[in-house]
Parts: sequence; structure tokens; C-alpha cells
Amino acid sequence: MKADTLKKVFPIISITVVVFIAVTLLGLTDTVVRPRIEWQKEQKIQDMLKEIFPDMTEYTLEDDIYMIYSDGAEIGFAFLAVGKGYGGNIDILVGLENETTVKGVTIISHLETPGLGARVTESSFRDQFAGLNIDDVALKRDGGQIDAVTGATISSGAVVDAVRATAMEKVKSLEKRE
Amino acid sequence: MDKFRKQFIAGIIVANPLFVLALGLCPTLAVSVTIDNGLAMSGAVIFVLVASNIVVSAIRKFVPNMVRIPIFIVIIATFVTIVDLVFQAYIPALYETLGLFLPLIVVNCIILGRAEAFASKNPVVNTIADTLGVGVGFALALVTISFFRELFGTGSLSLFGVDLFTLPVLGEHPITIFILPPGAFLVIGLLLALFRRTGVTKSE
Amino acid sequence: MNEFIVIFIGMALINNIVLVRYLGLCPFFGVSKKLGPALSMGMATTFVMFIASVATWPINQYVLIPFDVKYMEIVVFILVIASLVQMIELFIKRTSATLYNALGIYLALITTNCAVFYLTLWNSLYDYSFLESIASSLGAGIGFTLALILMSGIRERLDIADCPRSMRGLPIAFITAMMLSLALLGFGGML
Amino acid sequence: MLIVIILTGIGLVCAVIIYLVNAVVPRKVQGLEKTEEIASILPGINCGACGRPDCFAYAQTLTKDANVVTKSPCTFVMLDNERLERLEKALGVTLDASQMSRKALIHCNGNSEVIYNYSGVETCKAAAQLLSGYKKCPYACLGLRDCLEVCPQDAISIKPENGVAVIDPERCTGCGLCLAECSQNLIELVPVGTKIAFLCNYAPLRDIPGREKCDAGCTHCRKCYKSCEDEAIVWNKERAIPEFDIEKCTRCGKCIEACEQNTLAEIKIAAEAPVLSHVGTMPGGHCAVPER
Repeated sequence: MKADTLKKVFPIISITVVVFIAVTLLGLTDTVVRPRIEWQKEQKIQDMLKEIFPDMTEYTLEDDIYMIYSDGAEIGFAFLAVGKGYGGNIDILVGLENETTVKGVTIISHLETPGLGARVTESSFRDQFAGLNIDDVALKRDGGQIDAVTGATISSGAVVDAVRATAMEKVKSLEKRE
Repeated sequence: MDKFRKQFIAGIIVANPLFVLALGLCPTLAVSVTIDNGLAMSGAVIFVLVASNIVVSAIRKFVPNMVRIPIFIVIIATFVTIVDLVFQAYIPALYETLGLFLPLIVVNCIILGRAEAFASKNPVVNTIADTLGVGVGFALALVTISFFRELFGTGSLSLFGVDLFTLPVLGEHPITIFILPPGAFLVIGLLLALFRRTGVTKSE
Repeated sequence: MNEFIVIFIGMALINNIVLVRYLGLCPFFGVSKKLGPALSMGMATTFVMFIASVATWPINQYVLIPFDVKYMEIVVFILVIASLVQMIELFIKRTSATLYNALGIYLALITTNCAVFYLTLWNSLYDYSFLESIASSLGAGIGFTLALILMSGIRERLDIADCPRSMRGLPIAFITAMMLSLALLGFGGML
Repeated sequence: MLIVIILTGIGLVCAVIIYLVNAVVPRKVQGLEKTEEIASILPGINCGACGRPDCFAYAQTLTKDANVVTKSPCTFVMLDNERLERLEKALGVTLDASQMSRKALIHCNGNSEVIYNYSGVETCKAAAQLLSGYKKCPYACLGLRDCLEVCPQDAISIKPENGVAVIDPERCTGCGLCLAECSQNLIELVPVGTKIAFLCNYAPLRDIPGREKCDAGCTHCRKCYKSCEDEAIVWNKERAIPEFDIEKCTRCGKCIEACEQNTLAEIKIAAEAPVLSHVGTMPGGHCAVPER
């Protein structure tokens, strides 16, 4: 009886053993690799923020607003905005000098069509945001200062609206906190 | 040694997974936008293919027939997750571009296909030859496709950041359709036809 | 209610899982020679997609996220899918033989179907709620079946059309797929 | 560490589910054994002539109701005595093969003259749309392989000299699939024993306007009728064509020589009930396995 049940139950044991080995192996690799991944993420945010605030030395994260310091003095804050683009979501990192003027904008990820919508990542479009007042952050046709990337009005509009709306929302939440 | 070589060559020309058997298409089309992606994906696929098939052929005697597919797939998934973690930690740039298609190597028809058809029936040595051949065949095909797509799609070629050259006319006005999904189908269709025309593969 | 429809249409047409996301191409080209097998393959895949997303959602929500082991999803999801397909195949084989005759051959193909696995990853990446993930799985399934039916309709006519010798068979199928995916690009930006 | 145990638990659950489904679901559904037994007798070529998608489905209907076999017989089994006995034993029903089994025959000798050069889609159905065919006779066989494609036994071939389809009586199992395919409905199922084939489908009425349409077909001259000594030929008055009586005909061949238009031909079958040995090895006809 013993050998027979063993034979019948053997498939179950084999799957469980294989899964057990797989899971433990992965657990080990993860513990080895996890610090490195955290460092990479850290590094990525660091580079992103440095792009907008070149003279940044360190930053603190207070419930999804990055406060930027240069040798102790606060020089602005940054936050994430998500625009509904043509191909999908566009993640944007927005930096503000103070409650009213925009320091700079960088596109973190997008699914726009290459050659058209993807041109919102080019500096020619992004530099228009620098130094603008939040109220002026709109497309020229909507009375703003920013002219859209030719042939990609949906993507440009999406970026602009996202920056403007999230900026206002974050400024309000900052005022509430002070 | 001769058998090793014959098996290896077979994987590349006669049974080239991509152009002859039309297997493993899913990652190929999505990822072959630039040569860097192509190389990264081929590297990952070759590693997973060889490693998992070696393990599969090593334990082929202990695996009960009824549950052999789930067990093979778990082994392949483990190696893919290892590659996923290593890419995430050490080559984040490529990890971003490959995105969701890195985990998809698990369901890549080539790997399970080879495991099921070959590795589960032959000793380890032959499996190494076969998987290396198939892996290199897949890599060659993938790189050719990405070469054409990047050349026509962006007008310029760059290898890991180093800009090789830019085409005169295409540089400014590249044919962007080659980077879009339809371009991928077009390139593979034409390459298949070219291979059939030049007799590399037999036509239907 | 309407965000379910948005997700459903999104998965079925805009991000059509075959022609825009290039997934499930191995069965797509292998089975689309005739309408009959194409339809039964589409239905089998939709059914497996539905069951797979129903099964993987609780695991993702109550096991992977609380323990912060997101990287494990690859192993766990594929294990669940493989066991599901194996279970369904055994079940159909024993109960109705004609259904097994029509579907059985493709059920084994579904385990290595990139579309089903991608769908579970997509649901966990976008953190869909339970109902949203069901909507997206049905959308993807219908999108897959739609692409298969369109393709098999065209390929049946292609067999009698006289295209050049070296283009016959797979190459012309790829060129047709290109045109289909061009057409579906038109849906982009709708939502 | 806990996560490892939980995930292994999930693996265990999956394994147990597969094991349970494998053990609990009845390995043999009651009728399944009988159906499989009958299916083993059937040829397994899934030709669909019996009106079911495949042999397995036909076996299923037979297990439910045995005398379905008399209404829609499997023509293949009828010709193969050894399988016939096994089927009779399995179903507990006696079958009389001779009058049930049929053979397909194409009524055209094909030497009608070609009147225009057709270069459209290569199928008979398409060619027939255009002035009903590129041949002078509107009922002539166009030889564009429609019937050939569908025949599970590969019994049909095209005569190179005049491009007309011919059915090899040895291979043909009378499944009747080609009847529906022929756009000129030239093909008719005739009893196995027929000896003389009447190769003209030109609606043989005496006074049809297009009479001079085909000089190769039957001109209703009745020479064959007169030439036959053993009255094996009966002249059908309304259709004005000869009809052959199987028992009386002695294959003397006089009527074939008498007919100047050579619309008559002898059906040569070696043995009375041809042994279709090669059929067993046929790959699954046109079943739906996805060819790579």
C-alpha cells in the first residue's frame, strides 16, 4: 500500500519540491540584490531632480513632495504629475522655485508615438516651462505661453494640463501645511 | 564533437526558431526597436534557454509525465526572475526599455518548446548544443530585424549610446512606421520572403 | 460602470493584445488558417484569460503585495496558469469528447500563450480592482478572438489568390497582419 | 521566510487541484468505452460524409442509436467487409453492404472546345460564374480542382490532355463530398457494380435550343442502344439517353465502339469489392490540427 500511495502522490510532491526550491532560490537572490535596486532607484530620482535643480545638494520627501535644498537653504520643491497622453499615461517631474514660478519639467516615461508625441521629451518643448508663472502654463491657443509640438497637440496639451493642475493642487496643499 | 557541431548549426539555419519555425515572435516584434534592445533580449533569452534546458534535461528522469509542463515552466520562470532582478539592479536603462517583455521570456514559445521537445528526452550534452544553436539562431534573427527597424525607423544606428552613423536623407525624416507595430510585421514578412526567395528556407 | 467599459474597449481595440501589443503571435499565426479552429482557439483563450485573472488577482492582492515580494509574481502567476490549463484540459477531455476534439489541441498551446501571461502582469502592474481585471481580461480575450477571426477570414481568401511563390504562406500572413495593425492604430487616442 | 512557506503552499494547492481533477473526474464516462470501441472500427479519416464532423462524433451517435447506421451509413465501412462484420457485431445489427455502397462518377469526357482564355481565381466555382465556364459546352467539367481538393481519399485526378477530372473507382469510397463541390454538378453516386460510364452531362433533352453547343457529347443517335445484343441498354425516352442494366451487361464493349462521340467508357474494377488497403495509413484527411 505504501509504495502505491507514494506512486500516486508523487506528482504532488514533485511540484511542491520544485516550487519550494524555486522560491527559496529567488528569496536568496532578492536579499542579495535588493539594496542594489534601492540604490538604483535612489540614483534615478537624484539624477532627475538634479536635471531641474542643478545646484541641489540634498532633498527630503514629505508625502510625495520633494523639498529641494542647496547647502541647507531651500531652493524649491518638486512633485510627480501624470498626464493622459495619446498612447497612454505620461509621467512628468515638475520643479517649482516658489509658489508661483516653475523651475523646470522633465518627462520620466511615456507611451507616445515615436517621432510625433515622443517629441515632448525634447528640450525645445520643455524649456518653455522654465521661469513661467503657473497661471501662464497653458497652450498658446488657450491663452498660455507654451506652443505645442507640431503634429502632437494631444500629447503637448496633456503635459501642459497635467503640470498646471498638479502644480496648483500641490501649492494649495503646501499652503495648508504652513 | 561532430554531433555537437551539427546540432548547433541546425539551430541556426535549418531550424532557425524565428524565420523557419516562426516561434518566439512575441518578444521579437515588441523589443526589436533598437539594436541595444535586440542584443539585451537575445542575451537574456540565451541565458534562460541554456540554463533552464540544462536543468530540465538533468532532472528529466524524475519528472512524472502528468505534471511535466508545470514543473518545466516553474524552472524557466525561476531563471527569468533571476535575469529580471539582475537587469533591474545592474543595467536599469535596458530594464526600462524592455519593460514588461522581460518577464514574457517565460512564455516564449521557443524555450518551453525546446524543453518539451528536446531537453526532456536527451542527455545534458546534446541539450547544451541544441539550445546554444537555437539561442544563437534566435539572437541572429532578432538583431537583423532590429538592425533594419532602427535603420529605417530612426535613420540612424547607435550601439549602447555610441552613435555609429546617420543616414543622409533618412536622418531628418525617418520612416517612423518601422518603429511602430506595423513596421515589425513588415520587416519580418519581407525577410521571410527574402529567405524563401534565396532558398535558405524551403517555400510552402 | 463606465470605467469598466473604457478598460474593455481599451483592451479589445486600442491596445489590441495581438496587433498592437504583439502578444499571442505563435498561436495567432499557427491557427488562423481556417475560421473554425480560429474561433474555437479564441474562445478557449478568452475562457482561460478570464479564469486566470480571477485566480491571480487574490494571490496578487493578499500575498504578493502585503509581503512586498512583487518579483515573485512571474513564478506564481505562470504556475497558476499552467495548472489551470492542465486542469481544464483534463476536465474537458473526460467530459465531452467533441469539445475536446475541437479545443483540446489548442489548450496545450495556451500555456505558452504570451497574451494570457501578459494580461495577468498587466493587471498587477496597473493595480486593477477585481472587477476591472475581469473587464480587462474579457476585453483582451475578445480582442484576441477578433484579431484571429479577421486574420483567418483574410487568410482563407489568400490561399486562392495568386501571390508570388516566395510570399505564399507565412510571409503574406505577416504582411496582412501589418495592415490589420495599421488599421487598429487608427483607434489610438480615442480614449 | 514566511513568504517562502506561503508560496510553496500555493504550489501545493495547485498540485493537489491537478491531482484531484485527474483522480476524481471519472476516467471513463460510461458511454465512452463503447464509443471508443466503435470509433476504432471507423476509418478515422473524418471525411464528414456521414453528416458528422468526425468519426468520433459519428461513433457517439451510433452508441446512442444503433440504427442510424442504416440511414446514413459510413460508406467507407460498407466497402470493407472485415470492418463491416466488426461493426455489425458491435452494434448488433445486420447490414447488407451491396445495395448500400455507392461510387462517384463524373459525367463528362471533356473534349468540348475552349472558347476563351480564363485567368481568374483558380476554382471551378469562380470560373463557372463567367458565362458558365470557359468551354463551349456550358455543362462541361472545368478541371479547376474543386472536387480534387475535398476528396479525402485523393481518388480524383485531372487528365492532363483535356483538363477534365477523373475519379479512380478503386480509391473512391462513395463518401459524396465531391458532389456538393462540383459547380457544374457533373458528379453522381452510382451503385458499385456499374460497368459502363455515360460521360456526358449535357442536359440530354432532344430539343434544347443550344443543341449544337457541344459536338463531343451525346447526339442521341441511339447507336449504342441498337448495337447491344443482350438488351442491357434501356433507352430513356424523355431524356433521350441510354441507361445500362448492371446484371445483363456482359462488358462486351460493342456499345462503346458504336458510339462515335466516345461518350461511353468502361469502369474497370479489378476485384468485385476493392480492398482499400492504403486508406488506413491516410493522415487525418483535413482535420483541424493547426499545421505549423
